[in-house]
Amino acid sequence: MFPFIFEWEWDIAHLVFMGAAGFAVSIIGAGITYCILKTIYDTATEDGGEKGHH
Amino acid sequence: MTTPAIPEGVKRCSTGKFALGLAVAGAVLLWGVYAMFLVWYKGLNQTGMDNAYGFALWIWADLAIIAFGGGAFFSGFLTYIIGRKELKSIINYAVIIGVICYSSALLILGLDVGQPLRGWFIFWHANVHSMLTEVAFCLSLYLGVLVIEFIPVVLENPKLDRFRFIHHFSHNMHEVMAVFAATGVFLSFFHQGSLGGVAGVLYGRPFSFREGLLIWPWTFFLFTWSAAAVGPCVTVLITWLTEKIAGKKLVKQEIFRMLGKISGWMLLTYMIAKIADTWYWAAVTAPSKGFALMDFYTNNPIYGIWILIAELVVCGLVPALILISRKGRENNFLLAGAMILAVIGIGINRWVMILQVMAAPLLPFQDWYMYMPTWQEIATTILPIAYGTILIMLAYRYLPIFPQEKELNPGS
Amino acid sequence: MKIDRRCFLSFVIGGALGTALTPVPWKLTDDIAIWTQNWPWTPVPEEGPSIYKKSVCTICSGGGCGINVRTIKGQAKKIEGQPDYPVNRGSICPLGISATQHLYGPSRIQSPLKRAGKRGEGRWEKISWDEAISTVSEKLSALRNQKKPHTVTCIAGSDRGTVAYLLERFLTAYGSPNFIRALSSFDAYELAFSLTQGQQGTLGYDLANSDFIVSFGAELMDGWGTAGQMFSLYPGNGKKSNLVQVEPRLSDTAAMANQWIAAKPGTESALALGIAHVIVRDNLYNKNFINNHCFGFEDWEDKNGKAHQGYRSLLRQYPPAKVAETTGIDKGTIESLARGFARAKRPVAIGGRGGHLASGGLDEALAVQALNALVGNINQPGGVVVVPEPDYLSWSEMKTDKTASEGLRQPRIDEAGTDKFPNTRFLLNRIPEAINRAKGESPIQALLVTGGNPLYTMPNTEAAKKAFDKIPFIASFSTYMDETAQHADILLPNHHFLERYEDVPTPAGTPTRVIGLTRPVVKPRFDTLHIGDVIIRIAGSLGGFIGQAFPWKNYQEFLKQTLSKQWETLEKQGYWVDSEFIPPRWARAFNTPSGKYEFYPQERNNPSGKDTDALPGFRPADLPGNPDKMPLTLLPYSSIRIAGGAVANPPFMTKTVDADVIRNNDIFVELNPGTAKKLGFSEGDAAILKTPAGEARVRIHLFEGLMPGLVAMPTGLGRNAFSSYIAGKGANVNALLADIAEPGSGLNKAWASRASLVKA
Amino acid sequence: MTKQEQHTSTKRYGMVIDLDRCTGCGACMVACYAENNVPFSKDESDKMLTLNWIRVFKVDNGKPFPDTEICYIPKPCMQCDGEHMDGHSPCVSVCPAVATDYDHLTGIVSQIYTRCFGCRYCMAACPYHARKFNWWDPVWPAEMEKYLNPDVSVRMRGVVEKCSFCYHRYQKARNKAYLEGRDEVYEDEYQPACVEACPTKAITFGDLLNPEHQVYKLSKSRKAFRLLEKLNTNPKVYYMTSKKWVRRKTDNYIENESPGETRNSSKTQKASH
Repeated sequence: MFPFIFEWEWDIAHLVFMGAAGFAVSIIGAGITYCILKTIYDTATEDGGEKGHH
Repeated sequence: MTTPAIPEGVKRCSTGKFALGLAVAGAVLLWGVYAMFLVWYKGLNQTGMDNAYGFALWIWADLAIIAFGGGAFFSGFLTYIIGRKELKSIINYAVIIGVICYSSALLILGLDVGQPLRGWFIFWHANVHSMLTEVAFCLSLYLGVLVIEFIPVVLENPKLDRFRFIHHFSHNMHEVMAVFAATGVFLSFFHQGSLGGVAGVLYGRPFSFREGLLIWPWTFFLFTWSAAAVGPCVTVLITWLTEKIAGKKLVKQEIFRMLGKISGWMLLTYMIAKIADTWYWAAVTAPSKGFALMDFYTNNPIYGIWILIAELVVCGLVPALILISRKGRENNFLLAGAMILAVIGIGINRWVMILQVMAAPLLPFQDWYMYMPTWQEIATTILPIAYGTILIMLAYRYLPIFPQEKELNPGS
Repeated sequence: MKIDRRCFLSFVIGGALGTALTPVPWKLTDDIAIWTQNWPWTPVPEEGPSIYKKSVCTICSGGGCGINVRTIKGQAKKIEGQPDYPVNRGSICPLGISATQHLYGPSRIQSPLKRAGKRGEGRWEKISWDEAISTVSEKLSALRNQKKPHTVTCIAGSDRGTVAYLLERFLTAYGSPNFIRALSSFDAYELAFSLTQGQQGTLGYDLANSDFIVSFGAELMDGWGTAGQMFSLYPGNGKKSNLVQVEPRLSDTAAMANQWIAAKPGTESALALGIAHVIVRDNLYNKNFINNHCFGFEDWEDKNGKAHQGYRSLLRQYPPAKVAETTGIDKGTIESLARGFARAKRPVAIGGRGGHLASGGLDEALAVQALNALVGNINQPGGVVVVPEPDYLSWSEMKTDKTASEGLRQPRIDEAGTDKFPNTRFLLNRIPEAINRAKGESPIQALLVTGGNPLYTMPNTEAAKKAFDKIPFIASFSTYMDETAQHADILLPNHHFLERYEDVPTPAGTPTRVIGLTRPVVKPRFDTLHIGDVIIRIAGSLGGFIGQAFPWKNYQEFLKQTLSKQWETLEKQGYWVDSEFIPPRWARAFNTPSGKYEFYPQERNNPSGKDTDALPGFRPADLPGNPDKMPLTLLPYSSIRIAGGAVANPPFMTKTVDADVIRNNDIFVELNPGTAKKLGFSEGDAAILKTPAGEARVRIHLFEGLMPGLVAMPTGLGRNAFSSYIAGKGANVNALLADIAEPGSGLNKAWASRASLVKA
Repeated sequence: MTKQEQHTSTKRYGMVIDLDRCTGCGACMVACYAENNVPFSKDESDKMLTLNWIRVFKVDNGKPFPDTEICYIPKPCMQCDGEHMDGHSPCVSVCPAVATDYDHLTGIVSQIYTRCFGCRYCMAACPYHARKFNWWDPVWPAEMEKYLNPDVSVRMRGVVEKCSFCYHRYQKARNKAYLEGRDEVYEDEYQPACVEACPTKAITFGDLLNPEHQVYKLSKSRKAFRLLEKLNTNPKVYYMTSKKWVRRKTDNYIENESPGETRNSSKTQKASH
C-alpha cells in the first residue's frame, strides 16, 4: 500500500487504484468534516429555546 | 419519563412481545456467535472446506448477501442521483438492510480467513491486481458510507434528537447525503463488479473464467448489473415481510410496483447479457480450454444442466417478464413470486460462480469435488439473519424509518 | 449538562485523534503482526552448520542401503541416499527417508520396561538396565538349573551379521538350538539354492547386467529385496532391460514391466515348468552347462541301479497347452516368453514375491531356479549368484558345559533341521502349532524376540498370539513399541539404527559381497542399550562357560575386533567391497552330492520317495475353507508406500498412501469391477472380508488391473501398536492368511487365502 | 522492472518428469516432507485435508483386465509463468496481500507464510491444486521437532503453503557461487529435494533457458508436454511419456480432438521481460 514496504514497485496500476481509493476516502472525509464543522457552527450560533426545525 | 423512545405518532407492540421476539432472534444469534468463536479459536478445520474448496459456503454467502444488499446503492442511486424523490419513503430501510448485509459480509470475511488477526494485510500489503483487494477496499469504504447514511436515521430517535448538536448534525448530514450516495454508488459499482471478477479472472478455472473488457472480465459487469436488479427486490421483500409482521402498511404499494418495474427491466437486460455471455463461454471460451459445455454438468451428483436452466430461465427470464408486465406487477402474488424467483436466481448464480467452480475437476483423472458445510458454517451463515432481524426490530421500533407510516396508518 | 456534553464530545474526539497521533496504535498493529507470525507454539528449528554422516539403513527386513544423513547440532534432519554405496547407488525408498520420524517419534520405547498389567494391556513399569538384565539372566539361569535350556527360543530379524551371530553364539553357549530367523520372502529361494547348488548364502541377482528379466511375482518395484537397489537398477539406469512380470495384479512392478502376464495366482510354478518345456523342446537350453555341470536333467540311475526320472522327462507333463489351461495364459504367450527368455543374452528368472513375507513354497522356487539353470546363467554376469556367508565371523571356539550340550541335542521346536524338515533352516511359522501341540507346559519357556515383530508379520496372527500367550516369559529387544513388544513381559529396547553401530553384510538380492557399517548418527535419545551389549552383559551375569564365550568389554569393541581387517575402510567410506569375490566357475561352484547343479535335488526331503516329488512340480496349495462359501481368493500385495514388515509406516509414509487404499481408518480391498458387479458391490462400499483365519471390515475399491475372482489387500496396515499416529488404520492382512506347511520343507505354501465378501 | 531483472542471468528453473521412469514409489513426496517441514496429523487419509507439496497420482487407462495400464503422475507446484509469460501466474495475480510472488530472476513462485492471511483465493485460482492450506496447528509429537530443517520456516495454522522448488537450496547455492566469485549456479548445485530423492532418476531439474542444462533439451523433446496446457498457465514443470493414453489424461480434449493437435503457441522458451 505504501512505498516503504520492501518489495514496493512503482506501478501505474497502484496509482490508478490508490488514486481512486484516495479520491473516495477524500470525498467521504470532506463530507463528514463539512457536517461536523457546520454542526458546530449551527449549534454555536442558534438561539436558545428553538427545537426541532427541519 | 421526559421523551418517549418510540417515534412520535406511531404505534409499536408491547415491550413483552418485543422482548420475546428479541429473545428468539437472540438465541439464534448466540448459536451463530458460538460457532463464530469456535471457528476463530480452533481454526478453519471447523468447516467443511478442504484443499479443493478454498472458497465455499461463506464466500457464497458474501457474494449473495452483497448482491442482496445492492438495494441500498441502487435505491440511493435512483433517489439522489436520478432524482426519484418518491423512493425516499423506502430509502431508509434500504440503507438499514444495506448496513446489515455489508457488515455481515465483512464479519463473514473476517471468519473466512485463516489468520483473522492479519486481515489488515489486505490493506497494508495490497496487491492492486487482485479482485479481492478491490473488494476489500470498496467494501470497507462502502460500509463506511452506509453507516454515514444510517447515522442520521439513528439520530432521529426522539431521545437523541433532543440534543442540539445531534439534531444539527443529523440535519447537516441529510443535506449532503447526495454526495455520500454518489460515492457509495461509485464504490458499489466497483465492489459488486470485483466480486464478479473474483471468479471471472480465474483463467485456470474454465468454468468461471470469462473474457472481458480491459482488466475486467464480463462477470464484473454482470455482477454489478444483477446486484442492481435484485437489490431492490430484496428491499421490497423485506419491507413486505416487515409489513406482514407489523400488521400494517408502511410503504405505499406504488413504490413496490415502481421498484418491481425497475428491477424487471434491469433483470431482463441482465438476462440478455448473461445469456449472451453464457453462450459465448460455452461456444468459445470453454472449448478453447478443452471443455464442452456438458463436461461441466455431468458425472456428478448435483450439478446437472438443471441448475443452468433454473438460473437463466426459471429464476431469470420468467421473473423478468413478470416484472416488466403491468399485469404481473399489479398482481401482488405474481409480484412477490417474481421477486422471490429473481432473488433465488441470483443466489444460484453466486453459488455456481463459487461452489461449482470449486467442484468441477480440471485434470481428466480427477473426480468432481463435493462439499458439505458443517454446522459451524451454517450457524455463522444464519447469524447475519438473526443479527439483521434484531437490528431491524430495534430500528423499526425506535427510529422513524418509514416516513409514510403515519399517513398510511392514520388510526393509530 | 451542555458543557458536560461538549466536554465529553471533545474528550472523545480529542482522545481518539490524540491516540491516533501517538505511536500506540502503530505499535499495537505491529505487535499483532509480529505475534501472528511467531506463535510461540509454532516451532523454530535450531540453526547450525549441517554435517553429512554416512551410515547404512536397516529399517526394513531387506535392509542395507547406504545413506547420507544430514545432521545439524547433533540432530538427524534428513536421510538421503549415499551415491557411491555399492548396493543402492544413491537410491533409497520412502521408508528409509522417513526413518527420522521413527527415531524421534512416539513409538520409541524410552527405557527398559517391565509389564505391570496383564499381557498386552499396555501398562508398564520403568526399570533400570541392571534390573532388566538381571531379570532376564535370572529367568535364563533358572531354566538352566531345571535342565531346560532348550526351551529358550530366540526370534531374530536376520541371521546375518554380528548381532545374529552373537545371538546364535549365546544360545549355543547357553544350550538352546532354537535360533529362528523371522519370515522372509527369500526363505524358499535360499532353500532351493542350497538344494540345487549346495550353497548357503545370500541370493544375488545381477539385474544390472541382465537383458531379460522374468519375475514370477517378485515385486521388484514394490519393495522386493533391497528396495533402494531395485530402484537404482531399474529403470533408472537408463538401460532398456526387458522385464516380464508374472502376477495376477497390475502392481507397480507390472506397470513398469515391458510385459505383464497375469497368471492365475499360485500357478507360477506351472508357468515356469511350461516355459522350461518349450526351451527344452526347442533345444534352446545351454548345452554346455546342462551336459557338463548338471545332474538330474536326463533320467538317471542311482548307485543301487534304481531308475529315476529326470527333469527333461518331467517337463513332458507341462506342455504349453496344458500350462495355458492351468495358468490362464495364452499358449502363444508362453511360447514366445520361453523363446525370448532362452534367446536373450543374459536372461534371469526371479521369484520371491514382494515385501510380503510368505515365500510360496519350495516347489515354486525350484521350478523358477531351474529356468536359470536351463539357460546356464548361474554365476554368470547378468545371472544369479549365491554370495557366501561373510568369513569375518570366525571367533574363538567356545566350550559348552553338560547342560548346554544336552540342550543342544534336543530337536528344534520349529522342527527345522529335524527329520521332518531336514533341509529347512528356520520355520517360524511352525512355532504356534508346536506350542499348541505340546501337552502340559509350553515347549518354549522363554522367548527372546530381537526382531521380525512376529505378532504382526506371522500368518494367522491371532492364532499365533494365542499360542504365544502360553509362553511364560517373553522378552522383546525392539526399538519401538511394536505388536510383539506390546505383548511381552519385559522390554530391553535396542538403539535406533541411527544411534548404533552394526555391520550390514550383503543384503538380499545383491550380487556382490559387501559389508556396510551402520554408525551412530545421533547420540542415543533415550535410555536404550545396544542389543549386542545386552547379550554380552546377560552372558556375563550367567557366568561359567557362557560368560567365557563373550570375553568382550562391549559390542563396539567386539565389532572392531571382528571386522579388524575391514575396519579402516569401513570407518572411512562406510562400506567395504570384497573385490576378490568372483562367483566360482561352474566346475567348482556346486557343493551338492553330485558336485553339479541338481535339477533333481538328491538331498531334498522326499517322504513319498516318488521322483516327481523330488523334482520341481506344480502342486497347488490346498487352501483351507469351503470354496462354495468362500469363492474368492484373498491376495496380499505389497506397496512401496506402506511398510509391510516388522516396522510400521511412519506418518510420512501414510501421507503418501492414496485415499482409495486407506481412508478414515478403513482399509480398501481391490476388486475387479466385473467381480464387484457380480457380488453387488460398488466403489467405496463397506464389506466384511471373511477367511478361515478371521474377518475384517474393509471397503471396496474397484481396480481393473486385478484379475477377476481375487480380492487384493495391502500388507502393512492394521497395526495395533506403535503409537496413536500409526495404530488403528485398517486391518492386518496377515491375520487373514492361513499357514499350510509344504510337505517336506515345512515352508508356508499358503500365500493367499480363500475368502468371501459380504456387505457390512 | 529493476536493473537486476534485466541482468543476463535471468533463469527459468523448471522440471522435466519422465513418467515412463516413475514407479510411483513416493520417495519424492517423503523427501519433500522431510526437507520442507511439512506437518502431518494422526489421520493422513483424507487427501483433501492433508498437506503435501508434491503428490503422486495413480492414473489408469480405463481398459478392462488384462489390458489395464497404470501410470504415476507426480505433481508439484507447476511454477506457472502465467498467460503472457510475465509472471502473472494464476495464483500470484489474485493474492490480495502479495503473499505469493513471482521471482523474475528464477521464475519461482514464492509463498510468504508470515504475510499470507489465509484467504485461500490462490487455492481457488490454481488449476493444479498445488496449494494446500494449514487447517490445523502443526504438531510434532514426541521429539519430532528435532528433525525439522532450519532452512525452511515452519508454517502456522491458517496459511497456505506450496512447493517452492526448494528455493532455500537455490539461495544456498547462489550464496556459495557468490562467495566463490561466480555468476552462475552450476546445474548440480541446485536441485530440489524431490529430484534428488527420486530413486529412478525420473525427475530432471535445471534452467530451462540454459542450453547446457539437461532440462533445456528434454523440455523440447517431442515427448514433452505439460499439464493442462490449454489453460495457458505456462507451467515450468514438463512431463515426458511415450504412452499416448497418458497424454490424453493430462489435458482436456473436446470430442474428436487429440493430443498434439493443439500444441500451444505460447510454448516459447523466451522469457518475455
